[in-house]
Amino acid sequence: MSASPAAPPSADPGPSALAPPDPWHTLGRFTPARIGLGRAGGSLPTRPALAFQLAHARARDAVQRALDTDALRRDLARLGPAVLEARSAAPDRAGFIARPDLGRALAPASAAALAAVPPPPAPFDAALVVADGLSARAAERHAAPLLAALLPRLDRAGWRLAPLVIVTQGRVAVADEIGAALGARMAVILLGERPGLSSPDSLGAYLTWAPRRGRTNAERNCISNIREPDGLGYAAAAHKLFHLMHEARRRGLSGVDLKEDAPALDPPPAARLDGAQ
Amino acid sequence: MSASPAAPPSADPGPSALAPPDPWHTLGRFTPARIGLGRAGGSLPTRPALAFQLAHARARDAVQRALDTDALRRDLARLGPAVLEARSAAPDRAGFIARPDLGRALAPASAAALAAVPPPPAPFDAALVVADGLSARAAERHAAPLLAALLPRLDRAGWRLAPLVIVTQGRVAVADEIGAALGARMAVILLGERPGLSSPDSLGAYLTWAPRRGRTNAERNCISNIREPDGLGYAAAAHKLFHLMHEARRRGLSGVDLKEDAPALDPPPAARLDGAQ
Amino acid sequence: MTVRSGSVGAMRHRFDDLRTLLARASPARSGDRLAGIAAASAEERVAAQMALADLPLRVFLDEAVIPYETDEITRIIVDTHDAAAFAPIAHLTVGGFREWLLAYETDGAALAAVAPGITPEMAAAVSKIMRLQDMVLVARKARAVARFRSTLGLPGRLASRLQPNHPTDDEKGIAAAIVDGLMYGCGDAVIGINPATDNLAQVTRLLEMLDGIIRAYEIPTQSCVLTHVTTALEAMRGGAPVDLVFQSIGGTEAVNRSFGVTAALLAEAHAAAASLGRGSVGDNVMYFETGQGSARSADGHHGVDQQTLEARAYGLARTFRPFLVNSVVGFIGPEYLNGREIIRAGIEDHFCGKLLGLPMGVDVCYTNHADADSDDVDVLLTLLGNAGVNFVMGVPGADDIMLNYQSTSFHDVLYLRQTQGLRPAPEFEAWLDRMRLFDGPLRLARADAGHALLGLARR
Amino acid sequence: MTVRSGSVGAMRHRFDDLRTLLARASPARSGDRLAGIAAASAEERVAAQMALADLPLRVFLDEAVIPYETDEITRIIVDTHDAAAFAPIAHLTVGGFREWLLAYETDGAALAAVAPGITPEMAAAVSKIMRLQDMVLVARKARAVARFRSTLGLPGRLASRLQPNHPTDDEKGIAAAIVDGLMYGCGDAVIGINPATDNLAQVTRLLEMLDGIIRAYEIPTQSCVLTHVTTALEAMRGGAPVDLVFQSIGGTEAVNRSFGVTAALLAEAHAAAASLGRGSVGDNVMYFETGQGSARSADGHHGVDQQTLEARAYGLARTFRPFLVNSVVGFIGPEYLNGREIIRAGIEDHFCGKLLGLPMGVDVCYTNHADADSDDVDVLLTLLGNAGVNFVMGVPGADDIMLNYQSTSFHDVLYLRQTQGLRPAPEFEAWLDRMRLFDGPLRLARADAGHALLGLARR
Ligand code: B12
Ligand code: B12
Repeated sequence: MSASPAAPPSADPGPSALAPPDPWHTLGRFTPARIGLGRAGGSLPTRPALAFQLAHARARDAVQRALDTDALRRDLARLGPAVLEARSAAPDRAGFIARPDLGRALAPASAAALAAVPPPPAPFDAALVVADGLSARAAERHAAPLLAALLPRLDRAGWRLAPLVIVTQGRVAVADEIGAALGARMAVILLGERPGLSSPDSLGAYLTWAPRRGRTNAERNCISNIREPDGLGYAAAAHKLFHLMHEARRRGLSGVDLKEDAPALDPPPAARLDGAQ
Repeated sequence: MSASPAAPPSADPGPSALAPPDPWHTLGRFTPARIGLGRAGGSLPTRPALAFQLAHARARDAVQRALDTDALRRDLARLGPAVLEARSAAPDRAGFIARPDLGRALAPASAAALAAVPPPPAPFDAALVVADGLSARAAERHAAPLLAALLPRLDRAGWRLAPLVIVTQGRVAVADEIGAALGARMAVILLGERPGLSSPDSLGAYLTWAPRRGRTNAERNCISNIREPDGLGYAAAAHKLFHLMHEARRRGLSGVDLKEDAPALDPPPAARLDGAQ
Repeated sequence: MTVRSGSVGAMRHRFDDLRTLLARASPARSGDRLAGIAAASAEERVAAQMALADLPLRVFLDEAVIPYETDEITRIIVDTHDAAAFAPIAHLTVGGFREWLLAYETDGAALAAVAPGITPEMAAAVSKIMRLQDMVLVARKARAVARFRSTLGLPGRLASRLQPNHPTDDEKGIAAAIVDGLMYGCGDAVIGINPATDNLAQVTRLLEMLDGIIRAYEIPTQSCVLTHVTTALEAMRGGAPVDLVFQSIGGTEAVNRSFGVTAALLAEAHAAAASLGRGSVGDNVMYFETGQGSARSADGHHGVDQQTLEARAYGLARTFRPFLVNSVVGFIGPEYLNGREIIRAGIEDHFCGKLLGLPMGVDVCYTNHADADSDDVDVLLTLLGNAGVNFVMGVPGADDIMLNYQSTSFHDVLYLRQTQGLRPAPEFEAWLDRMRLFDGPLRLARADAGHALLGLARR
Repeated sequence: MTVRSGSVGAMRHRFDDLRTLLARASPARSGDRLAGIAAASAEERVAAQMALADLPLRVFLDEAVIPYETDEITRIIVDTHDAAAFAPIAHLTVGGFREWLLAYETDGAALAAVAPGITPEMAAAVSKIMRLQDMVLVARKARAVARFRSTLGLPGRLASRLQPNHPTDDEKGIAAAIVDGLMYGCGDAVIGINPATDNLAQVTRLLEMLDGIIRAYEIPTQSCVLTHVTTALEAMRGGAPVDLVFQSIGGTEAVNRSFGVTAALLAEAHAAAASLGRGSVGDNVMYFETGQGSARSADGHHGVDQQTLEARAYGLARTFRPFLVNSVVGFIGPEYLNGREIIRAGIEDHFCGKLLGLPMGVDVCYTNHADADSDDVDVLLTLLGNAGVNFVMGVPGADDIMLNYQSTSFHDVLYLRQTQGLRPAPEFEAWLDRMRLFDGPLRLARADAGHALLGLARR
């Protein structure tokens, strides 16, 4: 930030003498959280205060961003499966945000297209769905790498998968309608969680056994905060998700009665952030 | 307000025992102001609190209401003068409220129409304008009766008036452009003041000597709160306005250097509200 | 159900039943518009408010917004209603009730005495005809004290939840955030982690970590891992050190079912946690979170407006004598509450909860899809301080890096302390003094690099 | 003028001069959009705020937003700047200045000492990078005491203007409203009538009436008839009992010209009123009203944002040691400030005024063409109470029947007293006690029908 042509532009003028850094600010290496920000009196110093405002301006933009379906389709197709595209009933971004009911339902044209997919001889084990949710960027960045780690495992375990469906303006529950339309025994959706200031592109995975419209969240499971390198890594997420899918199929249920109790991967994903270890 | 079919509907359940009336609430006969409302602790009792909310809902509607130009035109034409219609540059009500600059300028078509009015042999003494301003109802209710009291006096005093102009979506300063377009020595506009909770239809009169775009308020005079019976009566308002117009013409100026020092009418308008006298 | 109507001027408005009357009288709210139950115009809203003001409170005892037969929360509300406590206000209309609440004579003791006689719907109804200032004024008089290892809700005090979340539950990352919060004097309400997963082993590890920190530094506070109640139950069965049991709840049986909970499950968890006897100054062991809109989102609203449903969630909560009830008011998103609606809803929630006798906190927050910003946080936070809120959140830099929303920061808590003279919970205040973290009751001391607490992150 | 730029990430933003930088850094405001000078995006706004934060305060002494040669307010600001008072903050940037203001060590005395060294543009600049909570916190520390017959601005005190307007200046109607206000304990800042006309005879009659009431009941307060300053001058020449001289002012020579005033005219009026020596405890005799947007409305803004211009109006005001400065923040309309912008602007105005050393009040209000309601009034009023505002308005039932807008009512003032423990001006408090109008310092007593004051309306 340049104050005048005399001073060289610098985005970071450093903490001021009036608000010296907190003695523990070095702990910041253990977490992306905004810790050790210092203080002026009891208040936030100017620099982190404005950094926060900037992050907010950007996060609000992130919500509005449209999914680049072409790129995503290419990335996903590269992994092997057939890829279909669908739209929720929400007409546009504003409608998506204001009307969650619409984001959970398929647009009539998309519903018809999915219904027209020829039914398999026996039901699919699972229908996988990728949606923008509240962060298109999350789907663009993390869905393909996650599936790249997951699909081979499912394949090795003999899972029969419905064509992959990309949904725009989609909420979590839209996967249930898709799973039902495709005649799948389980629906799994990967979609953008609402963007945070420091995590604008976090992906969530939700799983429903015996999907159909009207399923409640109590009947789903969730794995959240998937984003490498700052959140859950792809390998760990695929490991947990595979485990959940496997257990759901084995026990014929999902939801509160199914706990995500996958044994930790080695090295545990928790160590990922710990620069000191 | 009916609480249940058992109780007869009544708009006024009366003050409650928890919030007895203030001992001076009878002073309310001297003023339309909300005095003697009582209190619960130090707070407004429920009845006047909700009456206030209702008035607010209605005042907000009043702002939005469109001027009934046909009816107004008829009412004004009945008084004798030729009546023209014009529009400000504001495209609609929302545009009028958000863009005062547009409300002060004539729409190009209206400007052209006024410019086409054949110029008089000598300049008009005054151009009279009626506009909706922020309360169309004020213009509808009070402009014609006020002019009915004013025009005969002007006539008797030999004033030569430009055709009367009705402007929709007009602000005060639009009169200056009109006065200039019509070649009048003075512009007088009667327009709806912003609506208050208890005075949704109050009319203001503003006068500019030597009108032209760019005149400031310091160069104008104002008579406000014209509304019979609760505000300034028509006779008194016409009296003050005539006096101001007369003085402006005599001294060749308007604004802060011209004070509204009309001697009071008999009975003084101030007595109007005082039911006790 | 009884039909009610109200005329204002020439207009006559008809309200088919109590549920509809409440919905139409409710201040504007995007979630109620979404549900198609909001008033169509400002005038209709006021007409409904006028009709509501004239409604006797007794009517609420006779007419349920959701039938007794179909909803367990209705049953709890009806079955636990205390007629004796209700007696002093039994003769009032909703409008008269508002005036009674505002009267100088109605003090904290009077409010506490009638609380068991007030149903959630009565609280919701009266809030609908109150301005923000009315609710602030009354809530300030209503005190709800709760105790576990610290005492919350005393006049002139403000507590905070230290919320050290991490996207992968990394223990060092969480510890770093805990240091930050404690050094800023936060955490007297609870040190509460939202775990990223519901993995039992992981949840247990976090519980042990928090217990270790609280013991090592003798912090007069309590811990919580905000996992699903079923996971907490399993953890307790496994011997994990559970101080408070957390659960999100809503105002209908249906929404709770969508959350995977029932009153019986909550009762089981309550009994299990109480039996651990881990509190030192009290035995309030439940931590509930609520928020307008959840029932609509779960399609479990029965045509009842979201603010009334929120109050019904408190009706459920109070049967468990909770330590913390927290309305996460701007958390879900603009589809239910947007912009200034968040502010009004936060004040309503706090007011209704306090009226029902609950130890209310508010997560003053907003998401990035909402039309809100940190100035709105300042508004609601400041108002809640005046209203005597029990506790607010303390999130590092106000940015929750796992739940993806903005809440109040440790600095925000310090702002409120300083501006309104609000001191921490007494036990925690004494601890802050011992640790030389505060310089007087309202200001931080300058801590040096050798402070004992900094060792916490090195454990 | 110097070009400034700021880069955020990949984006680079360019700000042609100080005026533009201030405008782009200003929080969103409809009047600035109307003027075409607002930031085009939230990101550009933050980039400007970051560039502004790095700007040395000294720059404001070298670069005027409106040239010295063309604007008398610029000349007043420059010519009255106190370099010695400025010294303690001379080394700071705008961002550092913010931190200095927030520091625990910076107390009321420190703020008062630097006030004459702060220019209006510096105050505006620092407000643009502050959140509401920052401004509340700092304003609360900054005290500005002013005196005439009562003392305003002491800590823990709140005064109110009694505003008994009437659409035809009817004296009985005005008297009735004065009774109402006094019985509710309002009027310690001033009993101030906006006259419906500027008729000199009428203005004089009103002045005599107010003087009569104040004398008859020995009320420790002052009167004002808020007519144009030229009319007040004439009235004084005619021997009318003028306590305070009122005038609306703005932040440029051009807008003041549109109001028919100049600094010289104000000086003349100030001298005339001071020479009457009517104050008992002090000699502050001016009452100014201001409000963001007036300069834009008068086409006299020179491309400067409305918040900076507002601060410049305070720069003019402070040369006259006023008794009251009142920002009528929501008064003009939504074309300049709408909805939540009113709230932020009210806090900014109060903060900037206090920073410059002025005895600030705020007319917490809205018009019916704005998107605002009484809840917004409660928000701003409550925040201002926390911020230590000197005075607010007291309008019967909050409804001004002559100016056509909604402000704060007598009840609103009582709410703030009760909630925040704010007492009236000390002289007025003693009078309220004598008149048995208050029951303790914060609550009204039940007055009976025979109360002496009720005779006032029968005079
Ligand atoms: C918003 C939210 C909520 C809201 C949802 C209401 C709504 N209408 O949006 C509320 C406050 C009600 C909520 C409640 C709970 N939530 Co939640 N919630 C979130 C949050 C912050 C954002 C979700 C999001 O962005 N979704 C994406 C959008 C585009 O999709 P959507 O269709 O609009 O949203 C749906 C899902 O979010 C779903 N949902 C929300 N939470 C949960 C939790 C589970 C287990 C499931 C299956 C679904 C689910 O409900 C929404 C409506 O259908 C995430 C954190 C994150 N980083 O994602 C946690 C999160 C998903 N929730 C979590 C939990 C634990 C819960 C609770 C079980 C807590 C409790 N003990 O009661 C409850 C009950 C959930 C349920 N069974 O219904 C955990 C899940 C952990 C896990 N791996 O199982 C998360 C990851 C946060 C955390 N780590 O604590 N939640
Ligand atoms: C809004 C308002 C203002 C605003 C105007 C800014 C704006 N952009 O809107 C502000 C706060 C700046 C203002 C200032 C003053 N006002 Co004024 N104002 C009003 C108010 C409340 C509403 C006006 C309205 O509804 N107009 C209608 C809309 C549709 O028209 P508009 O084009 O949008 O508005 C223009 C006029 O309102 C005009 N205007 C506003 N006030 C005045 C005063 C005078 C004398 C003139 C000629 C024009 C004028 O300015 C606006 C923009 O050009 C009226 C009260 C009322 N009941 O009407 C008092 C009122 C008109 N003002 C009044 C006064 C006295 C003043 C001041 C002279 C006070 C002072 N001592 O400085 C100043 C300076 C006026 C000037 N010369 O510019 C008096 C006029 C009394 C009289 N008969 O002369 C009134 C009636 C209120 C009162 N009784 O005290 N005012």
